[in-house]
Amino acid sequence: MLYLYDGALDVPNILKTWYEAEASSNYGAYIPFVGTVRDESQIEGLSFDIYEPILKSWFITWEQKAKEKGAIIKMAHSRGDVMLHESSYIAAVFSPKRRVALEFIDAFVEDFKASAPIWKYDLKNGKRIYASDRSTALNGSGILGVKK
Amino acid sequence: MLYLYDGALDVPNILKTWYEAEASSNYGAYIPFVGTVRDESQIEGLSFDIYEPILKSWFITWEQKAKEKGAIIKMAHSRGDVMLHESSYIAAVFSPKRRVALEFIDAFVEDFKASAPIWKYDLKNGKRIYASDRSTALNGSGILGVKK
Amino acid sequence: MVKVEFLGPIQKEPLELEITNLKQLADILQKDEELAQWLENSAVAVNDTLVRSLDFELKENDKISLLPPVCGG
Amino acid sequence: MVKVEFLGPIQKEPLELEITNLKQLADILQKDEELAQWLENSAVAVNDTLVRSLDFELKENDKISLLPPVCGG
Repeated sequence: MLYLYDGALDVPNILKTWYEAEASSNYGAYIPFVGTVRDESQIEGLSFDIYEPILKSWFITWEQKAKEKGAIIKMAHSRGDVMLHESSYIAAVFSPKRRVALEFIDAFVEDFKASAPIWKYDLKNGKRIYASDRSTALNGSGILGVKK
Repeated sequence: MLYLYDGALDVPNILKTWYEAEASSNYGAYIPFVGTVRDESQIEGLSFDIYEPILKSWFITWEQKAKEKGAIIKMAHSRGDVMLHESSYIAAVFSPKRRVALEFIDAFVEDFKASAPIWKYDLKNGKRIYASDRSTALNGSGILGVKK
Repeated sequence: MVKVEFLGPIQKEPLELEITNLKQLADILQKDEELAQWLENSAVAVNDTLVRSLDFELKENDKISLLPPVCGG
Repeated sequence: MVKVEFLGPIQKEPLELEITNLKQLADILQKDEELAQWLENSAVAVNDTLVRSLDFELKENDKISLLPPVCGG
Protein backbone atom coordinates (compact mmCIF):
# COMPACT_ATOMS: atom_id res chain seq x y z
CA MET A 1 0.00 0.00 0.00
CA LEU A 2 1.00 3.58 -0.75
CA TYR A 3 0.22 6.34 1.74
CA LEU A 4 0.65 10.07 1.08
CA TYR A 5 0.52 12.59 3.93
CA ASP A 6 0.50 16.36 4.12
CA GLY A 7 3.66 17.34 6.01
CA ALA A 8 6.00 15.20 8.10
CA LEU A 9 5.40 11.50 8.72
CA ASP A 10 4.55 10.11 12.15
CA VAL A 11 7.28 7.48 11.86
CA PRO A 12 6.72 5.49 15.09
CA ASN A 13 3.03 5.22 14.37
CA ILE A 14 3.48 4.17 10.74
CA LEU A 15 6.12 1.56 11.61
CA LYS A 16 3.85 0.18 14.32
CA THR A 17 0.74 0.13 12.12
CA TRP A 18 2.53 -1.72 9.34
CA TYR A 19 4.14 -4.20 11.73
CA GLU A 20 0.83 -4.97 13.39
CA ALA A 21 -1.01 -5.22 10.08
CA GLU A 22 1.30 -8.06 8.99
CA ALA A 23 1.77 -9.64 12.41
CA SER A 24 -0.03 -12.81 11.38
CA SER A 25 0.99 -12.90 7.71
CA ASN A 26 3.94 -15.20 8.44
CA TYR A 27 6.67 -12.94 7.09
CA GLY A 28 9.99 -13.61 8.80
CA ALA A 29 11.65 -10.32 7.79
CA TYR A 30 10.39 -6.71 7.94
CA ILE A 31 12.72 -3.96 6.76
CA PRO A 32 11.58 -0.35 6.75
CA PHE A 33 13.78 2.39 5.32
CA VAL A 34 13.14 5.80 6.92
CA GLY A 35 14.33 9.01 5.27
CA THR A 36 14.79 12.06 7.48
CA VAL A 37 15.55 15.69 6.57
CA ARG A 38 19.16 16.53 7.42
CA ASP A 39 20.37 19.87 8.69
CA GLU A 40 22.69 20.91 5.87
CA SER A 41 23.28 23.80 3.48
CA GLN A 42 21.47 26.21 5.80
CA ILE A 43 18.05 24.88 4.85
CA GLU A 44 15.02 25.21 7.13
CA GLY A 45 13.47 22.09 5.67
CA LEU A 46 12.40 20.47 2.40
CA SER A 47 9.20 20.60 0.44
CA PHE A 48 7.77 18.04 -1.99
CA ASP A 49 5.46 17.98 -4.99
CA ILE A 50 4.09 14.60 -6.00
CA TYR A 51 2.44 13.60 -9.27
CA GLU A 52 0.16 10.95 -7.92
CA PRO A 53 -1.12 9.15 -11.04
CA ILE A 54 2.37 8.10 -12.16
CA LEU A 55 3.59 7.49 -8.61
CA LYS A 56 0.69 5.07 -8.14
CA SER A 57 1.38 3.16 -11.34
CA TRP A 58 5.10 3.02 -10.53
CA PHE A 59 4.21 1.64 -7.10
CA ILE A 60 1.90 -1.00 -8.60
CA THR A 61 4.73 -2.34 -10.77
CA TRP A 62 6.86 -2.71 -7.62
CA GLU A 63 4.01 -4.43 -5.79
CA GLN A 64 3.95 -6.92 -8.65
CA LYS A 65 7.73 -7.46 -8.48
CA ALA A 66 7.42 -8.02 -4.73
CA LYS A 67 4.61 -10.52 -5.22
CA GLU A 68 6.78 -12.56 -7.60
CA LYS A 69 9.27 -12.91 -4.72
CA GLY A 70 6.59 -13.78 -2.15
CA ALA A 71 7.05 -10.35 -0.57
CA ILE A 72 4.94 -7.24 -0.02
CA ILE A 73 5.85 -3.56 0.08
CA LYS A 74 4.46 -0.48 1.75
CA MET A 75 5.42 3.14 1.25
CA ALA A 76 4.63 6.49 2.83
CA HIS A 77 5.70 9.92 1.56
CA SER A 78 5.09 13.52 2.53
CA ARG A 79 3.53 16.23 0.40
CA GLY A 80 4.47 19.85 1.08
CA ASP A 81 6.81 21.02 3.82
CA VAL A 82 8.90 18.80 6.10
CA MET A 83 11.20 20.57 8.53
CA LEU A 84 14.68 19.66 9.78
CA HIS A 85 14.92 16.28 11.56
CA GLU A 86 11.41 15.36 10.48
CA SER A 87 10.88 12.39 8.16
CA SER A 88 9.40 12.48 4.67
CA TYR A 89 9.76 8.93 3.37
CA ILE A 90 9.29 5.36 4.54
CA ALA A 91 9.61 2.34 2.26
CA ALA A 92 9.20 -1.14 3.70
CA VAL A 93 9.37 -4.74 2.60
CA PHE A 94 8.03 -7.86 4.28
CA SER A 95 9.19 -11.26 3.06
CA PRO A 96 9.33 -14.82 4.35
CA LYS A 97 13.16 -14.89 4.36
CA ARG A 98 15.85 -12.31 4.97
CA ARG A 99 17.81 -12.40 1.68
CA VAL A 100 14.80 -11.39 -0.41
CA ALA A 101 13.99 -8.56 2.01
CA LEU A 102 17.57 -7.24 2.13
CA GLU A 103 17.94 -7.26 -1.64
CA PHE A 104 14.45 -5.92 -2.30
CA ILE A 105 14.65 -2.91 0.01
CA ASP A 106 17.85 -1.81 -1.73
CA ALA A 107 16.47 -2.17 -5.27
CA PHE A 108 13.13 -0.60 -4.29
CA VAL A 109 14.66 2.46 -2.61
CA GLU A 110 17.17 3.02 -5.42
CA ASP A 111 14.49 2.81 -8.11
CA PHE A 112 12.31 5.12 -6.06
CA LYS A 113 15.12 7.69 -6.12
CA ALA A 114 15.53 7.31 -9.89
CA SER A 115 11.91 6.96 -10.96
CA ALA A 116 9.31 8.28 -8.53
CA PRO A 117 7.65 11.47 -9.88
CA ILE A 118 8.38 13.60 -6.84
CA TRP A 119 10.08 16.99 -6.84
CA LYS A 120 12.12 18.30 -3.94
CA TYR A 121 12.61 21.92 -2.92
CA ASP A 122 14.90 23.42 -0.31
CA LEU A 123 13.20 25.78 2.14
CA LYS A 124 15.56 28.73 2.61
CA ASN A 125 14.67 32.11 4.03
CA GLY A 126 11.04 31.14 3.64
CA LYS A 127 11.46 30.44 -0.08
CA ARG A 128 10.97 27.18 -1.98
CA ILE A 129 13.99 26.48 -4.21
CA TYR A 130 14.00 23.49 -6.60
CA ALA A 131 16.76 21.03 -5.62
CA SER A 132 18.04 20.73 -9.18
CA ASP A 133 21.54 19.65 -8.11
CA ARG A 134 20.15 16.54 -6.35
CA SER A 135 17.54 15.66 -8.97
CA THR A 136 17.73 12.91 -11.58
CA ALA A 137 16.25 13.03 -15.07
CA LEU A 138 13.78 10.20 -15.62
CA ASN A 139 14.62 7.50 -18.13
CA GLY A 140 13.69 8.69 -21.62
CA SER A 141 13.99 12.36 -20.73
CA GLY A 142 14.86 14.91 -23.39
CA ILE A 143 12.81 13.61 -26.32
CA LEU A 144 11.18 17.01 -26.75
CA GLY A 145 14.56 18.78 -26.82
CA VAL A 146 16.34 20.13 -29.88
CA LYS A 147 18.02 17.32 -31.87
CA LYS A 148 21.76 17.87 -32.04
CA MET B 1 23.81 -0.18 21.71
CA LEU B 2 22.95 -3.82 22.31
CA TYR B 3 19.77 -4.75 24.17
CA LEU B 4 18.87 -8.27 25.33
CA TYR B 5 15.35 -9.10 26.49
CA ASP B 6 13.75 -12.12 28.09
CA GLY B 7 11.11 -13.35 25.62
CA ALA B 8 9.62 -11.58 22.60
CA LEU B 9 10.57 -8.05 21.61
CA ASP B 10 8.12 -5.15 21.79
CA VAL B 11 8.92 -4.13 18.21
CA PRO B 12 6.83 -0.92 17.88
CA ASN B 13 8.23 0.41 21.12
CA ILE B 14 11.85 -0.42 20.28
CA LEU B 15 11.60 1.08 16.78
CA LYS B 16 10.05 4.22 18.27
CA THR B 17 12.61 4.53 21.07
CA TRP B 18 15.54 4.19 18.68
CA TYR B 19 14.03 6.63 16.16
CA GLU B 20 13.39 9.23 18.85
CA ALA B 21 16.82 8.75 20.43
CA GLU B 22 18.49 9.75 17.13
CA ALA B 23 15.89 12.31 16.05
CA SER B 24 18.34 15.18 16.35
CA SER B 25 21.53 13.33 15.39
CA ASN B 26 21.25 14.41 11.75
CA TYR B 27 21.13 10.93 10.23
CA GLY B 28 19.23 10.93 6.94
CA ALA B 29 18.61 7.17 6.81
CA TYR B 30 17.33 4.74 9.46
CA ILE B 31 16.95 1.08 8.49
CA PRO B 32 15.78 -1.46 11.05
CA PHE B 33 15.66 -5.17 10.20
CA VAL B 34 13.02 -7.05 12.19
CA GLY B 35 13.09 -10.85 12.45
CA THR B 36 9.83 -12.62 13.32
CA VAL B 37 9.16 -16.27 14.15
CA ARG B 38 7.45 -17.99 11.22
CA ASP B 39 4.80 -20.66 11.51
CA GLU B 40 6.56 -23.59 9.83
CA SER B 41 7.56 -27.20 10.51
CA GLN B 42 4.82 -27.53 13.17
CA ILE B 43 6.79 -25.53 15.71
CA GLU B 44 5.13 -23.68 18.58
CA GLY B 45 7.92 -21.13 18.69
CA LEU B 46 11.67 -20.76 19.00
CA SER B 47 13.96 -20.47 21.97
CA PHE B 48 17.38 -18.84 22.21
CA ASP B 49 20.53 -19.18 24.28
CA ILE B 50 22.99 -16.28 24.11
CA TYR B 51 26.61 -16.21 25.19
CA GLU B 52 26.81 -12.58 26.15
CA PRO B 53 30.56 -11.91 26.55
CA ILE B 54 31.37 -12.85 22.96
CA LEU B 55 28.16 -11.32 21.60
CA LYS B 56 29.15 -8.03 23.20
CA SER B 57 32.68 -8.06 21.79
CA TRP B 58 31.33 -9.01 18.33
CA PHE B 59 28.90 -6.10 18.57
CA ILE B 60 31.66 -3.67 19.56
CA THR B 61 33.65 -4.56 16.43
CA TRP B 62 30.56 -3.73 14.34
CA GLU B 63 30.06 -0.46 16.21
CA GLN B 64 33.61 0.42 15.22
CA LYS B 65 32.99 -0.51 11.56
CA ALA B 66 29.85 1.64 11.62
CA LYS B 67 31.74 4.57 13.12
CA GLU B 68 34.30 4.43 10.30
CA LYS B 69 31.37 4.96 7.89
CA GLY B 70 29.85 7.78 9.94
CA ALA B 71 27.03 5.44 10.97
CA ILE B 72 25.72 3.91 14.18
CA ILE B 73 24.06 0.58 14.90
CA LYS B 74 21.62 -0.75 17.45
CA MET B 75 20.53 -4.30 18.10
CA ALA B 76 17.95 -6.10 20.20
CA HIS B 77 17.62 -9.86 20.69
CA SER B 78 15.47 -12.20 22.74
CA ARG B 79 16.64 -14.73 25.30
CA GLY B 80 14.47 -17.78 25.96
CA ASP B 81 11.14 -18.49 24.30
CA VAL B 82 9.56 -16.50 21.47
CA MET B 83 6.28 -17.81 20.13
CA LEU B 84 4.89 -17.87 16.57
CA HIS B 85 4.51 -14.43 14.95
CA GLU B 86 6.45 -12.78 17.76
CA SER B 87 9.78 -11.11 17.00
CA SER B 88 13.17 -12.07 18.40
CA TYR B 89 15.64 -9.83 16.57
CA ILE B 90 16.02 -6.22 15.50
CA ALA B 91 19.19 -4.81 13.95
CA ALA B 92 19.26 -1.18 12.87
CA VAL B 93 21.61 1.25 11.21
CA PHE B 94 21.49 5.04 11.13
CA SER B 95 23.70 6.90 8.65
CA PRO B 96 23.86 10.31 7.02
CA LYS B 97 23.20 8.94 3.52
CA ARG B 98 21.20 6.05 2.15
CA ARG B 99 23.89 3.99 0.34
CA VAL B 100 25.91 3.42 3.51
CA ALA B 101 22.79 2.41 5.42
CA LEU B 102 21.55 0.00 2.72
CA GLU B 103 24.93 -1.70 2.39
CA PHE B 104 25.62 -1.74 6.11
CA ILE B 105 22.35 -3.33 7.19
CA ASP B 106 22.95 -6.19 4.74
CA ALA B 107 26.54 -6.85 5.85
CA PHE B 108 25.64 -6.47 9.53
CA VAL B 109 22.68 -8.87 9.43
CA GLU B 110 24.60 -11.46 7.39
CA ASP B 111 27.58 -11.41 9.72
CA PHE B 112 25.21 -11.62 12.68
CA LYS B 113 23.81 -14.83 11.21
CA ALA B 114 27.31 -16.26 10.67
CA SER B 115 29.04 -15.05 13.82
CA ALA B 116 26.78 -14.13 16.73
CA PRO B 117 27.08 -16.68 19.57
CA ILE B 118 23.37 -17.45 19.81
CA TRP B 119 21.79 -20.89 19.68
CA LYS B 120 18.29 -21.52 18.35
CA TYR B 121 15.91 -24.27 19.43
CA ASP B 122 12.56 -25.28 17.98
CA LEU B 123 9.75 -25.54 20.49
CA LYS B 124 7.80 -28.68 19.59
CA ASN B 125 5.37 -30.54 21.82
CA GLY B 126 6.71 -28.52 24.71
CA LYS B 127 10.30 -29.67 24.03
CA ARG B 128 13.33 -27.58 23.12
CA ILE B 129 15.11 -29.10 20.09
CA TYR B 130 18.41 -27.62 18.84
CA ALA B 131 17.98 -26.25 15.29
CA SER B 132 21.12 -27.98 14.01
CA ASP B 133 19.93 -27.97 10.37
CA ARG B 134 19.78 -24.15 10.33
CA SER B 135 22.94 -23.53 12.35
CA THR B 136 26.32 -22.43 11.03
CA ALA B 137 29.70 -23.43 12.43
CA LEU B 138 31.71 -20.38 13.50
CA ASN B 139 34.88 -19.53 11.62
CA GLY B 140 37.75 -21.62 12.95
CA SER B 141 35.50 -24.41 14.21
CA GLY B 142 36.79 -27.96 14.48
CA ILE B 143 40.28 -27.34 15.83
CA LEU B 144 39.65 -29.71 18.73
CA GLY B 145 38.46 -32.49 16.41
CA VAL B 146 40.38 -35.54 15.34
CA LYS B 147 42.96 -34.69 12.64
CA LYS B 148 42.23 -36.63 9.44
CA MET C 1 -7.41 19.10 -28.89
CA VAL C 2 -4.91 17.85 -26.31
CA LYS C 3 -3.93 19.27 -22.96
CA VAL C 4 -0.28 19.79 -21.95
CA GLU C 5 0.65 20.18 -18.28
CA PHE C 6 3.97 21.08 -16.70
CA LEU C 7 4.79 19.32 -13.45
CA GLY C 8 6.87 20.11 -10.38
CA PRO C 9 9.20 23.09 -10.69
CA ILE C 10 8.24 24.05 -14.26
CA GLN C 11 6.36 27.27 -13.62
CA LYS C 12 4.01 27.29 -16.56
CA GLU C 13 0.25 27.16 -16.97
CA PRO C 14 -1.27 24.20 -18.90
CA LEU C 15 -1.71 24.56 -22.65
CA GLU C 16 -4.47 23.33 -24.93
CA LEU C 17 -3.16 22.52 -28.39
CA GLU C 18 -4.55 21.24 -31.70
CA ILE C 19 -1.87 18.68 -32.49
CA THR C 20 -1.88 14.99 -33.47
CA ASN C 21 1.59 13.82 -32.56
CA LEU C 22 4.53 14.54 -30.26
CA LYS C 23 6.76 15.89 -33.04
CA GLN C 24 4.34 18.79 -33.37
CA LEU C 25 4.50 19.30 -29.62
CA ALA C 26 8.30 19.43 -29.73
CA ASP C 27 8.19 22.04 -32.51
CA ILE C 28 5.81 24.24 -30.53
CA LEU C 29 7.55 23.96 -27.15
CA GLN C 30 11.02 24.54 -28.62
CA LYS C 31 9.85 28.05 -29.59
CA ASP C 32 9.19 28.85 -25.91
CA GLU C 33 12.38 30.24 -24.41
CA GLU C 34 11.24 29.69 -20.84
CA LEU C 35 11.06 25.96 -21.55
CA ALA C 36 14.48 25.55 -23.16
CA GLN C 37 16.17 24.40 -19.94
CA TRP C 38 13.40 21.89 -19.25
CA LEU C 39 12.95 20.19 -22.61
CA GLU C 40 16.42 18.68 -22.51
CA ASN C 41 15.93 16.93 -19.18
CA SER C 42 12.19 16.34 -18.86
CA ALA C 43 10.35 13.11 -19.52
CA VAL C 44 7.01 12.99 -21.30
CA ALA C 45 3.90 11.08 -20.30
CA VAL C 46 0.76 10.65 -22.36
CA ASN C 47 -2.28 9.86 -20.25
CA ASP C 48 0.06 9.17 -17.31
CA THR C 49 2.23 6.63 -19.12
CA LEU C 50 5.80 7.60 -19.89
CA VAL C 51 6.68 7.56 -23.59
CA ARG C 52 10.22 7.17 -24.90
CA SER C 53 9.85 8.27 -28.51
CA LEU C 54 8.41 11.17 -30.49
CA ASP C 55 6.81 8.64 -32.86
CA PHE C 56 3.61 8.72 -30.91
CA GLU C 57 0.20 9.61 -32.30
CA LEU C 58 -2.12 11.65 -30.10
CA LYS C 59 -5.88 11.29 -29.79
CA GLU C 60 -8.49 13.90 -28.97
CA ASN C 61 -8.41 14.77 -25.22
CA ASP C 62 -5.07 13.13 -24.56
CA LYS C 63 -3.27 14.52 -21.51
CA ILE C 64 0.44 15.16 -21.98
CA SER C 65 2.66 15.78 -18.94
CA LEU C 66 6.21 17.06 -18.77
CA LEU C 67 8.18 15.63 -15.84
CA PRO C 68 11.43 17.41 -14.95
CA PRO C 69 14.24 15.67 -12.96
CA VAL C 70 12.96 14.04 -9.77
CA CYS C 71 14.19 13.69 -6.22
CA GLY C 72 11.86 11.90 -3.84
CA GLY C 73 12.68 10.76 -0.34
CA MET D 1 44.05 -25.28 36.50
CA VAL D 2 41.73 -24.10 33.69
CA LYS D 3 37.99 -24.22 33.38
CA VAL D 4 36.24 -25.61 30.29
CA GLU D 5 32.60 -24.75 29.61
CA PHE D 6 30.24 -26.08 26.95
CA LEU D 7 27.82 -23.57 25.46
CA GLY D 8 24.37 -23.73 23.90
CA PRO D 9 23.11 -27.20 23.02
CA ILE D 10 26.15 -29.13 24.31
CA GLN D 11 24.66 -30.79 27.37
CA LYS D 12 27.72 -31.14 29.51
CA GLU D 13 28.81 -29.79 32.87
CA PRO D 14 31.94 -27.61 33.02
CA LEU D 15 35.28 -29.30 33.58
CA GLU D 16 38.31 -28.21 35.57
CA LEU D 17 41.54 -29.50 34.07
CA GLU D 18 45.25 -29.32 34.80
CA ILE D 19 46.49 -28.56 31.29
CA THR D 20 48.80 -25.95 29.78
CA ASN D 21 47.81 -25.90 26.11
CA LEU D 22 44.94 -26.63 23.74
CA LYS D 23 46.56 -29.78 22.30
CA GLN D 24 46.17 -31.37 25.70
CA LEU D 25 42.55 -30.28 25.78
CA ALA D 26 41.93 -31.88 22.36
CA ASP D 27 43.48 -35.14 23.56
CA ILE D 28 41.25 -35.22 26.63
CA LEU D 29 37.99 -34.23 24.92
CA GLN D 30 38.50 -36.64 22.02
CA LYS D 31 38.23 -39.49 24.51
CA ASP D 32 34.70 -38.35 25.47
CA GLU D 33 32.26 -40.09 23.12
CA GLU D 34 29.42 -37.68 23.93
CA LEU D 35 31.54 -34.85 22.55
CA ALA D 36 32.55 -36.49 19.28
CA GLN D 37 29.77 -34.82 17.26
CA TRP D 38 30.60 -31.40 18.72
CA LEU D 39 34.39 -31.25 18.44
CA GLU D 40 34.26 -31.29 14.63
CA ASN D 41 31.99 -28.26 14.35
CA SER D 42 32.57 -26.21 17.49
CA ALA D 43 34.73 -23.14 17.83
CA VAL D 44 36.98 -22.51 20.82
CA ALA D 45 37.33 -19.34 22.85
CA VAL D 46 39.92 -18.65 25.53
CA ASN D 47 38.84 -15.95 27.96
CA ASP D 48 36.03 -15.02 25.52
CA THR D 49 38.27 -14.53 22.51
CA LEU D 50 37.97 -17.03 19.66
CA VAL D 51 41.18 -18.86 18.85
CA ARG D 52 41.93 -20.44 15.48
CA SER D 53 44.84 -22.72 16.29
CA LEU D 54 45.78 -25.42 18.80
CA ASP D 55 49.17 -23.71 19.19
CA PHE D 56 47.94 -21.76 22.14
CA GLU D 57 49.44 -21.78 25.62
CA LEU D 58 47.07 -21.68 28.57
CA LYS D 59 47.57 -19.81 31.83
CA GLU D 60 46.28 -20.63 35.31
CA ASN D 61 42.54 -19.78 35.60
CA ASP D 62 41.97 -19.42 31.86
CA LYS D 63 38.37 -19.95 30.81
CA ILE D 64 37.91 -22.08 27.70
CA SER D 65 34.53 -22.16 25.94
CA LEU D 66 33.25 -24.50 23.23
CA LEU D 67 30.82 -22.82 20.86
CA PRO D 68 28.76 -25.15 18.65
CA PRO D 69 27.12 -23.96 15.37
CA VAL D 70 25.07 -20.79 15.85
CA CYS D 71 21.77 -19.47 14.56
CA GLY D 72 20.68 -16.10 15.91
CA GLY D 73 17.78 -14.00 14.68
